[in-house]
Amino acid sequence: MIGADKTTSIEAAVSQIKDGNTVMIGGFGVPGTPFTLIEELVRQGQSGLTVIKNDSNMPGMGVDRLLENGQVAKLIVSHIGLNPNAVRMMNEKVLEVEFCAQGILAERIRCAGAGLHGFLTDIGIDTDLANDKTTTEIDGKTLLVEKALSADFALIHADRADPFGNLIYVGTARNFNPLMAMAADHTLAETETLVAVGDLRPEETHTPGPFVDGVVFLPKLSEYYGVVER
Amino acid sequence: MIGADKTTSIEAAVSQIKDGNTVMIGGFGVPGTPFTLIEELVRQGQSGLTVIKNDSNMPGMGVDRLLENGQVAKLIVSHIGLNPNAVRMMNEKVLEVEFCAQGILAERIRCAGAGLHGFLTDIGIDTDLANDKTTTEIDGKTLLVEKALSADFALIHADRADPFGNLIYVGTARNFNPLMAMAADHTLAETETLVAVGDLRPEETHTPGPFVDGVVFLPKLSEYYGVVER
Amino acid sequence: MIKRATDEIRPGMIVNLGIGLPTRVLDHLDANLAVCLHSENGIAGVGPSLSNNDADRNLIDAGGTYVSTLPGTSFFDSAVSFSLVRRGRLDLTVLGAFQVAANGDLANWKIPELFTPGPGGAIELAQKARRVVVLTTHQDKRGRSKIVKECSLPLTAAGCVDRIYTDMAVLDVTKKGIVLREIAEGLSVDEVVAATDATLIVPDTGVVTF
Amino acid sequence: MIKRATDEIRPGMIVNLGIGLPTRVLDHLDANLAVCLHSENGIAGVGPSLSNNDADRNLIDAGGTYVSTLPGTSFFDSAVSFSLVRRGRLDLTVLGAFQVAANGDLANWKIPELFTPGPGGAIELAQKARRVVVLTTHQDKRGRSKIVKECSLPLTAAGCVDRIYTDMAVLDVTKKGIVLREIAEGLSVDEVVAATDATLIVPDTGVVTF
Repeated sequence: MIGADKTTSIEAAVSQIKDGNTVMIGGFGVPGTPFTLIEELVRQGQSGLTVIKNDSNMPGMGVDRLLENGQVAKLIVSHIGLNPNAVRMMNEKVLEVEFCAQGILAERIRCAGAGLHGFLTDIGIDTDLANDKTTTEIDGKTLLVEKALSADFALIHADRADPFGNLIYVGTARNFNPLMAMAADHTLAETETLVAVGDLRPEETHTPGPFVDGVVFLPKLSEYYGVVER
Repeated sequence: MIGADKTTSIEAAVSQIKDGNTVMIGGFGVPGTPFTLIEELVRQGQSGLTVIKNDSNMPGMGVDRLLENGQVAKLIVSHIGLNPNAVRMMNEKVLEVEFCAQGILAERIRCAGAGLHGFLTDIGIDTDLANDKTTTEIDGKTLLVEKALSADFALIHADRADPFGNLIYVGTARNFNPLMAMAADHTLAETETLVAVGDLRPEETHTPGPFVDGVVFLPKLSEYYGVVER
Repeated sequence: MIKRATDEIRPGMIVNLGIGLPTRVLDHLDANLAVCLHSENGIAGVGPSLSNNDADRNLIDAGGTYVSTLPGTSFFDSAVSFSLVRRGRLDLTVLGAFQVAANGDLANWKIPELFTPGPGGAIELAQKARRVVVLTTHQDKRGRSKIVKECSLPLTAAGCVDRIYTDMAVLDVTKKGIVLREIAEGLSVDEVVAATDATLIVPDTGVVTF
Repeated sequence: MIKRATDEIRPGMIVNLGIGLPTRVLDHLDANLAVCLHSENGIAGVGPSLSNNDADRNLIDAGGTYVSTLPGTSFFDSAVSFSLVRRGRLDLTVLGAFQVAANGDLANWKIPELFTPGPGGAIELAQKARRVVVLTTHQDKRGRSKIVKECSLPLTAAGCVDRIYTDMAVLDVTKKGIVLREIAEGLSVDEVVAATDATLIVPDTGVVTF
């Protein structure tokens, strides 16, 4: 036998998150965003959160629900252009926003997931994003020091999962999910399909079970997951 | 249509490698080692190579064939314990050996594949391996600077491939292969099975085609690939 | 100008088309051209866009358009996606712009106090694609030239742009400055020069009309 | 001593067993124990070892033994494999040793001028597993104690070892030094102390026999 059954109720899973925690949330636009875990976090109302996500979703869904509910103190993100609420809150200084180049955000998260402390890159070196960063040199080339970005919790959306926490993603719903699943102290995954241990082939698993702490089965998908009309 | 047909003869593929080149070779023990590409490199006889590989295989096979043929000037490796020839050549100083902690070797290769310059870690900080390395600090913690490890060529073994260079690995034959496939200037993959473009599912591809430059189909596997009797 | 920019895309290339105007290059591309479109949210081999009725809810490009797969498409995570960009595997990117300067500097992610969408993937695309092409209107909505002597807006990347396609002209960024290569039908060289803040080099060999 | 070390492995753990003696802990483990064995060449969920006749040529553990899968096994690349180790997801590692020092220093990768197999995965396992246990003969082939005051050989990791299982004793590495917990049947405390280079702390509560 391979290990623990990590299936859990959504209430119990999300109630582990405390005020002031840092929470990474998977997804790029709609695909891969764990809307149901986010809604439970809205319902429970933890506040003062630092949220790490690629984007701030669109108004009325996902991260925006946390923003409008006043639960987010700081957002670490690569793009908020599709969410005027986030842009406004940033301009009004009720929300602190830290921008990262998208691939650097991905790497900072991965770096934490890899148990490393930081990495050296020339990306962004001529931009405002370099302003408050330490530099160092390798072979005479000046490089920025980018720090690993960990979190207390990662909220992940999987297409399929088994009770041990092996996860599979589909299409472009993969994006930041496998990176965040490795990077946080506690990883909570919602899944559209829950299969028995042994039903996923060892080669096809995207996130190995040892990285996952809780698996929440979604018996029904809310409208958030559907095709966006715009 | 998605792109070029990268299938090529093994002679043409390997003849691109020049004396003095740095060559990364996939594999951990037998699984994933591209024995056929290595044999062609032995046949063509390029010399003064720097070889980057997890291990030096066992006597009479894989990297050892390059060693005994006098083609390797330097080996960057994590473990040579199963190859007394390599240990002897190192002790006799006819072979320069640079040891890396295994996961740090993997990360240095991945770092190059990610187009980054280096990373910061506390791994190995109290060991001889730290002796010639630069250190830096993050938040008061002393860390080693590990440099990205690239190569002129990567030699990869895949289970399945399509002509665009999408690669799939099986079992523990994955190991360093997907990392090296991304890290080198030119990536040459041998494959046990060549399928038509479109026969691999987008979700199951381990190495995306854009990283691969040449695909060599193996019509027959030599005995090197078999179960090792010992 | 969108049609004009399709010439950039040649068989065998790996190409990333930025959000907005650049994505529309697709509509003018020969469907049989052997090109691999990369989208930074994790696809190599982006297929034709789909209507909402035909859409797969889990398959979008980085701009949020529902897309399809092709034979040979692969999906990967965001770290692999930008590894492909930074490792130099991208032959070409086509990006939008707020401003492009005479030295090839690009600004397209931040208008302080007004609109800061964030950099998204643009910094890495601009810094690391082997060829960087900008596709943009020649002037902004208030009639100000986007081709400027120096960027007043925060940079996305310095000295990165190779060529600019606008509704008025095709321009090459060279070491000596911006060279006017082509002008849109119905415009004169003087009109384009007058509409441009940056000093344009007009070659003795003349300027083609597109 | 191998059997004795199986007590370390509890339900729900993620465990890495080093090459050699440590791997043999498997032979004494209850097959129904819910434990996930990690091997650094890219498996979580290593199943029972297989004879050459039953072997899959593409499925070995890091020591080269042919192994099998279990329901729930996953394969991954070497970067993910060590991410799991360095990120602290490994509850326990059992390692071999050339020397263990009174302060928990471990040496197991290099005997200068004589035998340098290389570190393999040992440095990361020793530095980052939540609990590090050493399984080794008490003395080397020439009868010298492997439990030493200070390591004379190059270190694998400093102060990393929590517990040592040998053919003579079970020892805990504490801030005050090495505490003798258990001795093998047929041996006296004095015999174990005499066979050990490091100073052993013998608790007043006594020493159990195993």
